[in-house]
Amino acid sequence: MIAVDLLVVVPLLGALACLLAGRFSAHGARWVALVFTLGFGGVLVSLASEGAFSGQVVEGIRIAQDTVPFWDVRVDGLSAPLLALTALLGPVAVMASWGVADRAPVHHALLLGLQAAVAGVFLAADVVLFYVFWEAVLIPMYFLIGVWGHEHRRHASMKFFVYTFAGSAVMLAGILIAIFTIGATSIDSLAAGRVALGDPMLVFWLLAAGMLVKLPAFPVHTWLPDAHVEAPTAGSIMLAGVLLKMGGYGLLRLAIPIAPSSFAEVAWIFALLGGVGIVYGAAVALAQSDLKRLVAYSSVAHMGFVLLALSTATERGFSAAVLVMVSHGVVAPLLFLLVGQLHDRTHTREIARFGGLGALAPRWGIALTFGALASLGLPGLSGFPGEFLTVLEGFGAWSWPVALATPGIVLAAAYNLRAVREVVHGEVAGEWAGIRDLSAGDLVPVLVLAAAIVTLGVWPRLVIGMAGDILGALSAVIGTGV
Amino acid sequence: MSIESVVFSVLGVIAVAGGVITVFARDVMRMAIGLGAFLVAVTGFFVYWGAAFLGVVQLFVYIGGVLVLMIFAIMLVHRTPEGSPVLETRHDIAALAVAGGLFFLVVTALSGAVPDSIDQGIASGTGELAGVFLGPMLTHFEMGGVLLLAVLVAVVVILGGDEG
Amino acid sequence: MGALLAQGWSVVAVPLVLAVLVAVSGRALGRFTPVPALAAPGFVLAFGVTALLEGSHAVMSAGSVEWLAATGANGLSVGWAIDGLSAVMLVVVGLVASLVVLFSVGYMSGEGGLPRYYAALCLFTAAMSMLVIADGFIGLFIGWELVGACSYLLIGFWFTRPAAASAAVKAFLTTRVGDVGLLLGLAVLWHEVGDLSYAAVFAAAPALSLPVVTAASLLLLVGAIGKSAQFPLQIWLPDAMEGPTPVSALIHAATMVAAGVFLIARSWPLFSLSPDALAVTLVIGGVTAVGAAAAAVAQSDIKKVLAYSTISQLGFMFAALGAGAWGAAMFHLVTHAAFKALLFLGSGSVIHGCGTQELEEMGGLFRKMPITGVTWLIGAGALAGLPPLAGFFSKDEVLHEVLGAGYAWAAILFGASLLTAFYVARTTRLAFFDTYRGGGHPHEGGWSMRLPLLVLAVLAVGMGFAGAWIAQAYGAHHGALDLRVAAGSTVLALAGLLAGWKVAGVDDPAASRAPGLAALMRTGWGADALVDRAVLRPMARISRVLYEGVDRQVVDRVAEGTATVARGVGRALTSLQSGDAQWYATMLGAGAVALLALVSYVGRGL
Amino acid sequence: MSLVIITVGLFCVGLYGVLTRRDLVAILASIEVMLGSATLLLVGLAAAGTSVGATEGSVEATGVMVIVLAAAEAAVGLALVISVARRFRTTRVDELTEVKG
Amino acid sequence: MLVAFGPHVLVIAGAALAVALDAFDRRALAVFATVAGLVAGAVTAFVSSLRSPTISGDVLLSGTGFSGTVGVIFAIAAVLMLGSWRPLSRAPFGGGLAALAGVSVAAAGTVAVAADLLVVLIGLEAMALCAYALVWSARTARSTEAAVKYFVQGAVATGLFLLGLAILFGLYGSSTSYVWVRGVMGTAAGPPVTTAFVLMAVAFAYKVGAFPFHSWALDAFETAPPHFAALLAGVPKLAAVVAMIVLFSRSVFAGLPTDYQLWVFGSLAVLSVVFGAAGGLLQSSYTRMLAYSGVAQVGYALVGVAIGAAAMTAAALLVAAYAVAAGAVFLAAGAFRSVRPDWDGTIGGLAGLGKERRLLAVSVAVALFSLIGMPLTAGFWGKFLVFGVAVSAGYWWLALIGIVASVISFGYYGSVMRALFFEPSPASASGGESDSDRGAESAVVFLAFVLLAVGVAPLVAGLEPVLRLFSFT
Repeated sequence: MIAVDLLVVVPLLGALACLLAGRFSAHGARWVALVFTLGFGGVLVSLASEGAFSGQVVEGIRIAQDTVPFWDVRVDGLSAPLLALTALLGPVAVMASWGVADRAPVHHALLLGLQAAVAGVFLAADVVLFYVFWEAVLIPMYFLIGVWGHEHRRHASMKFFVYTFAGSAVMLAGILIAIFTIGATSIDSLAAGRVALGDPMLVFWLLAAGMLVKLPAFPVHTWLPDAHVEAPTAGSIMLAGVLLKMGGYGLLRLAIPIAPSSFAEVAWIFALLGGVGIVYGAAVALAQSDLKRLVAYSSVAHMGFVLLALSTATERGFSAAVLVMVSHGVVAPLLFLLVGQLHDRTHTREIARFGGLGALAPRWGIALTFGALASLGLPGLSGFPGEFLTVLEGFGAWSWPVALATPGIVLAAAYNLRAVREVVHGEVAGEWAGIRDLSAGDLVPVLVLAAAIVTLGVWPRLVIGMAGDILGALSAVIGTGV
Repeated sequence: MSIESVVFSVLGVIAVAGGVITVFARDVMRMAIGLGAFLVAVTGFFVYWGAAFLGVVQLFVYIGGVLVLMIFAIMLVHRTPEGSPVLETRHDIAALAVAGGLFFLVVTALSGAVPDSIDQGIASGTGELAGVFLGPMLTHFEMGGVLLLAVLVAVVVILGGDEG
Repeated sequence: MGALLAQGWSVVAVPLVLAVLVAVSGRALGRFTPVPALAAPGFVLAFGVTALLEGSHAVMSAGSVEWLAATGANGLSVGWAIDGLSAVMLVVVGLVASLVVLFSVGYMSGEGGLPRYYAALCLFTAAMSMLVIADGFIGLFIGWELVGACSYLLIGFWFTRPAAASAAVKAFLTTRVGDVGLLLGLAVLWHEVGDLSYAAVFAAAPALSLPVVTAASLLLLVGAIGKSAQFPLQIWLPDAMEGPTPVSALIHAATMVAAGVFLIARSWPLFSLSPDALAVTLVIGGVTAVGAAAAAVAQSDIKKVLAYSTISQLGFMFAALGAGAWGAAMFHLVTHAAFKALLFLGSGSVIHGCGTQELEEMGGLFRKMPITGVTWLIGAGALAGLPPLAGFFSKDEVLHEVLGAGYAWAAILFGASLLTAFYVARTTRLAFFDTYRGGGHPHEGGWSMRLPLLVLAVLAVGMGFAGAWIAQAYGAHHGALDLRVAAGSTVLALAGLLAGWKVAGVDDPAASRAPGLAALMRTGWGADALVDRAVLRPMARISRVLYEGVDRQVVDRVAEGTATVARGVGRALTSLQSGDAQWYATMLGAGAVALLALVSYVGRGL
Repeated sequence: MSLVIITVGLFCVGLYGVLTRRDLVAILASIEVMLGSATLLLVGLAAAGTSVGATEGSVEATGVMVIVLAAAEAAVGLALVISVARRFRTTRVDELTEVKG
Repeated sequence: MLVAFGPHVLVIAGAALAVALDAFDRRALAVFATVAGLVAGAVTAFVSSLRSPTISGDVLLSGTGFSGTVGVIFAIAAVLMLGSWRPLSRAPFGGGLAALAGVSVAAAGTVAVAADLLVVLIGLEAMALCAYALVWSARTARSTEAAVKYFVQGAVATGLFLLGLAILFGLYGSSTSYVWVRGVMGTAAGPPVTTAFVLMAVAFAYKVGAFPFHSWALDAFETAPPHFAALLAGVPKLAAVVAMIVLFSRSVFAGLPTDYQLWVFGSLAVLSVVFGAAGGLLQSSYTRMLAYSGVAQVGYALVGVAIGAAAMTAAALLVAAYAVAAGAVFLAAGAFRSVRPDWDGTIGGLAGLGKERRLLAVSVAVALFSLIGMPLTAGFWGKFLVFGVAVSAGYWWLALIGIVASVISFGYYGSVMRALFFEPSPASASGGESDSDRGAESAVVFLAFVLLAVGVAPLVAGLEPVLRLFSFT
C-alpha cells in the first residue's frame, strides 16, 4: 500500500535534499535530484498495483477528518496519464539541465518543487487544493525563467507570471462563486450540487478563462512564445510538457463537470478558438526565424487540436483531447530538449545561421527529424492518433466547417519540414564545423522521449484506456443537458 | 427678548468674530487676540450652561496653551523685509467648497433634530465628576492618562533631542 | 503455407524489424548491410506469392485489433484482410523492392549513410505492405502516410544538396495536401457509417445518399491524386528525381505512386456508386495522361523523361478507373510497375555508367552497354505499347475501356500514347544510338545491377500474356484483346516512334520552331512557377503578416498594453500627491463631503 | 438650532483655515478653532437636553476629556512645528514639498 | 474590567518602565522592557481569548476573537520590537521611542476592543500622537516634513470624528458607550445618525489610510525609520478594521440599512484598490512602493468592512496576514540598509542581494507572495475568505476587482523579487562598511515562517485552527 500523497511529498523532500546536498557539492545535488525524480516515477509505478493505470480511483490519505480538510488527493483514469507524463519528464528535465553551473542545487530544487506542484494539480480532488497547486506551479517556474533564462528573461518571467496569474485569478473568482454558492469544496460535490449555481454560464467562463490562458488558446497565447524562448531548457520542457496540460486537464476536471450544460451551449466557441488556433499557430510558426519560437508556436497549434477535440463533447472527442495533450507532452519536450542542446553548443537559435547539421552532428540531426515528423502527426508516432481522432470527431460534431482547420495539418508539415530543411539539411554551414554531436549522456533523455513517442503512436489505448470511463461519464452528463 | 438670549447672542457673536479673525487675520497679534476671544467665548458658554468646572479647565488649559503658542508664534513666524510678522493665506475654491459643503450638509442633517433654544443646563459639582471618573468612566480616565504619557514622551523626544 | 498466410501482420512486422535492425546495426554489418535489407522485400514477395497461389480473390486471411477505442470496440480498429488484390500488390511491391535493393548494392556502393538508405527501403516495404493488406481505411491511411514519409527520407537521401532537400519537402507537402482530402473523406465515411473497416463501409455504401457517396469518393480521389501525382498535384514527382535512381524506380514509378490507383480500386464498391466521381476521375486521368506525355517530350534529363512518363501512365490508369474498369487499371499498374521499374533501373545503370543524367551528354551507349541497351529497348517498347510486350496488352485494355466511356476521351488517350511513343523513341535514340557525346567512359554495372534488369525485362515481355490470370487473381473480368484498338494503337505507336526517332536526329527541333512552347513543356506547363506565385509566396506573406502584423502588433500589443494602461492610470493618480499638505487635507475633507453627499443620497433610497 | 449653526459654522471656518493658512502656526490656531467649536457643539447639545436620561457629570467629564485631547493635539503639534522651524528655518507649510509622488 | 484591560495595562506598564530606563540611558533594557510588556500582554490576551465574549463596564470587549486580536496585535508588535532592538538601542531617546511604540500598540489594542466612542477617539488620538513622533524619529528633513503633514491631516480627521461624536453624544448621549447610544438611538436612521456615521467612517478610513484619506501614509511609511514603518503599517490597521466592523456593523450603526456600509466602504475599497495598485507601479523607492501597496491592501480589507459583520473574521485574518507581511518587508528595508549602507532606497538598488543574503531575500519573497495573496502563504487565506464572503453576499464583481488588482500588484512586488534574484550585484557593491542587522533579519525570517505555516497548515488541518483566533462570537 503506497500512499498517493507521496507523489507530492517525495519531490518536496527531494527539493530539500537537493538544497542540503548543494551545500556540499553541486554535482551531488544533480544526482539527488535525478534520484528523487526517478523516485516519483517509482511511486507511480507501485501505484499501478492498485489499479491506478486501469482507470481505478486510488485515494490518498485524509488528514483531519473532523474539520474541513482541503487535502484530498487521488489518482484516477484522467489524472493517471498526465501523472505518468510528469513522472517521465521529471528525470528528463533534470538530465537536460545537467550542465547548469549557476546555483545548480537551487535550480534542481525548483524543478522538483515544480514537479510536486504539477503533480498536486493532477492529484487534487478538492477545488481549493487544486487552486493552491495551480498557483504554486507559477512560483518555481517564475524563478526558473527569471534566474536561468536567456537575454530577455526578466521581462519574460514577469510576463509569464502576470499573464497566467491574471487568468488563474479570474478562475479563482469562479471557484469562489462555486464554493460559496454550492457550499462544498470537493470537486465531486461541486459537480453534484451544480444545480445550485445561479448563473452557471458566468461560473463556467470564469473558470474556463484561467484554463484557456494556461492552455494557451488563441488569442491569449502570446505569453507562451516569450516564456518558451527565454526559459532554460528544463523550464521549457516542463512548461510545454505538463504546465500547458493543466489547462486541458482543468477543463475536463473542473470547468466542464461543474457547468456541463453551459459548456455544451458554448462548445462552438471552443471549436472556433481551436480551429483558429490550429491554422493560426501553424501559419505563425511558419514565419519564425528563431527555432525555439517556432516550436513554441507549434504548441499553440497543437493546443488548438485539444480545444477542437473538447468541443465535440463526445467520449471519443475527449479521448482525442487527452491523446493530443499527452502526445504533445512528449513531442514538444523532445524538440525543446534538442533545441536546447543545440543552443548549448552554438549559443544561437537563428534558423538562418544553421545548415547541413545532419552531416556535422548526425545523431542530433536524426533526432530532430524524428521530432519534426512526430510533431507533424506522422502515423506510428504519438501525434497521429489524437489529431486523426480529433478530425473524425470534429467532423461528426461540426461537419464541413471543420475542413477550414485542415490547412493547419499541411502547414504543420510545412513548418516542421522547413525547420529540418534549413537546419539539418542543405548546404553545410562551415561556422559550426567543429560542433559536438550528442554524447551518450545527451542521448539518454532523447531516447527516452523517442521511445515514449513511438509507444504512444503505436498503442494509443495505453492512454485512452485509462481515461475512457471518466470521459464517457462526462460526455454522458453533458448529454443529459443539466 | 430674554436675558438668556441676549447672553447667548453676545457670546455667539464674540465666538464667531474670534474664530473668523483667527482664521483670516494677517497679523500675528490679531490672530492671537482672535483666538483668545474665541476661547474665552467658549468658556463663557460653558459657564453660562452651568458647567463651571468645564469652564475652569478650558480656561487654564487654553490660556496656558495659547500663551505658549503665541510666544512661539511671534518667535517663529516668517517676517516681511520690514520685519513685521505676516501670516499669508492662500484662499482657494476647493477649500471653500469643502468647508462650505461640510457646513451645508451637517447643518441640514441636524436641522429639526435639535430644539431652537436651550431649556435646561448642566449642573454638576466636582464631587460627582470625580465619581464619574472613578466609576463608569474609569477607562476613559486611564486612557487620558495614557494619552498624556504619550504626549509627554513625544514632546520630549521631538524637542529634547539635538538635531541628531 | 497457410500457417504463414494466417499471420498477415508478419508481412508488416518482418520488414519493420529488419528496418530497425539495419538502422541500429548498420555500422556493424558494414558491406553486408544489404543482406537483411534484401530479406525484407524477399519476405513480402514470398508472402505475396503464397497468397497468390491460394488462387482466391476473396479474403483469405484477416485479423484486427481495437486501436483507438477507449473502451470496447468502436469501429476504429486496425487490421489486415488479405485478398487477391492485396496479394497482387504484395507481389509487385516485394518483387520490385527486392530487385531495387539488389540493384542498389551495385549502384549505391561507396555512398555514405547506407544504413539509413537500406533502413528506409525496408521501412518503405513495411509501410507499403501495410497499405495494401489493411482491412480498413485507418490501416490504409497509416501506410499511406508512412510511405510518404519514406519517400521524403529517400528523396532527401543526399540531404546536403539543397535541390534534394527541397525536393523532399516539396514531395511531402504536395502529397500531404492530397492526404488532407483523404482524411476528410475518412471523416465523412466515419460520420456516415461509424466504422472505417472496408467491410462495414462497403456494406453500408449502397444505403448512403448519393451526395454523400460522391463527396466521400471525390475526397478519396483527392488523396489518390496527391499520391499518384495526377493533375493538379503532379508537380512533386519530377523533382522527386533528386533521389537515388533505384528509389525512383521503386517508389516513384512502381509502387507508391500507384497507391492512388490501388486506393480507388480498393474502394471500388464506393466509387462505382457515384457516376460523377468516376467522370471526374476520367477527366483528371485524361488530362494528366496527355499533358504529362507532352511535357516528357521536351525533357533533356533522362530521369525527368521517365518521371513525366510515369505521371502520364498513371493518368492512363486513372482514365481506366474513370471509365469504370478498375481491372484494366490494375492490370496496367502491374505491367507498368515492371517495365517502368525496368526503365528506371536502366537509366540508373546509364547514369552509373556515364555519370550524368543529361541526354545531351549520352548517345551511342547501346554498343558500350549492351545489356542495359537491350533491356532498355524492351522496356521502351513496352512503354510505347508495341506488341507483344506487356505494355501493349494492358494499354490496349485501358484504351478499349475508355473507348467504351466516350470517344472524346479515347481520342485524348490515343494522342497521349502517340506522344508516349514519340518521347520514348526520342529518348532512346538520344541515349543509346548515334555517337557518344559525353566525356566519360560508359560501362556496365556489376552483376547486381544487371540481374534486376534481366528479370524485369523478362517480365516486361511475358506479363502481357498473363493478363487473364492476373485479373482472375484480383477478381476482375479480363476482356479479350480488342483488335481494332490494338491495331490503332500499334499504328500510332509506330508512327510516334518514327517521328520521335527522326526528331531526335535534329538538334532540338521543338525549341527552334516554337521556343516558347518548348520551354513551357520543359517546365511541365509552368506548374511550378504557378504554384510558387499562387500558393507559396502568398502563404509566406500571409504567415509573415500574421506574425509581425497581427500576433506582435495586435494580439500581444493588447496584452502588453494593459500594463501601459495601468501605469497611465497610476501616473494620473499619483499626480495627486503634489507634496502640498493642505491639498492632502483638502482631499480628506472633500472625501468626507462626497461621502456625506453620497449617504444623504443613499438615505433617499438610491 | 442657532447653536448648531454657530458651532458647525465655526468648525468649518476653522477647517477652511487649516486648508488655506500658509503658516503652520496659523494652522495650529485654526485647528484650535475646529476642536473648540466641536467641543462647544458637544456640550451645547447635551445642555440642550436632547440627550435622554443624562447622568449628572458625565457630560462635563466627557467635555473635560475632549478638552484634554485637544490640548494634547495642540502640544504635540506645537512640538512638531518647532522642530520644523529649527530644521527648515521657516514655518511655511507650502515650502515643505520635498516628499511627493 | 481587569480581564478586559489587563493586557493593555501590562503593555503600558512595560512602556512606562521603558521611559524610566531611558531616563537612565539604558536603551537596550528599555526596549526589552517594552517587549516584555508586549509579550506579557499577548499571553494574557491569548489566555482570555479562550473565554466567551463579554463587555466590561459597557466600555471594553473581551474574550474570543476580541482578545485574540489584541493578542495578535501585541505579539506582532513584540516580534517587530525585538527586530528593531539594534537601531533603537543606538538611537537617541531609543528607550523613549520604544515606549512610544509600546503606548501606540496598547492604544491600538484598546481601539480594537473598545465599545465606547470616547475611548475609541482617545485611543485613535494616542496612536496618532505616538505615530507622529515615531515617523519624526528618523530625524531627517523628509521625515520631519512627513510628520508635520501627517499631523495636519490627522488634526482634521480628529476634528471630524469629534464632530460626529458631538452629534451622537449630544443627541443620544450622556454616555458614549456603544450599548447606551445604540439603546437610545434605536434603529433611528435619521440624517444626524448617518452624518455621524460618515464623519466617523472618514476618521477610520483616514486611520487605515484609504483613498482619498491616504496621503499621510505614503509620506510617513516612506520616510519613517523602517522598523517603525513596519509597526505603523500593519498593527493599527488590524485594530482599526476590527473596531470599524464592531462600530459600524455590529453595534452603534447596526441599525442602518446595509446599503450605507456597502456604499461608503465599498466605494472607498474600490478607489483604494485602484489607487494603490496603479500608483505602486510607478514607484522606484522600495518603502514608498510598499506604502502605495498598503493603500491597495486596505482596499481589500474595506471590502470586508463593506460586507460587515459576516466578513469580520475574514477581514481580521486578512489584515493580520497583512500586518505580519508588511512588518516583514518594512523591517527588511532596515536589514537591507545595514547590509548595504550606501543603499539609495530604490528597488533597483537591491540588485543581487538575493545572492548575498539568501535567507533574508527568500523570506522577503515569501512575505511579498503573501501580500500578493499567493497560495501557500497566509495572505491567500485572507483574500480567499474575504472575497469568498463578498461573493456569497452577491458582490462577485467586488471580489473580481480585488482579484484583478492583486494581479496588477505583482507588477511592483515582482519588481522587488526581480531586483533581489534576477539582477546581478552592482560592481560597486561594497560601498561603506556592511554589518548585517541579525536581529532584524531573524525577525523577518521568523515572520516569513509564520506566513508560510499559516499558509500551508490549513491545507491539511483545515482553516478552523486559524479562524478560532478571529471568531468574534
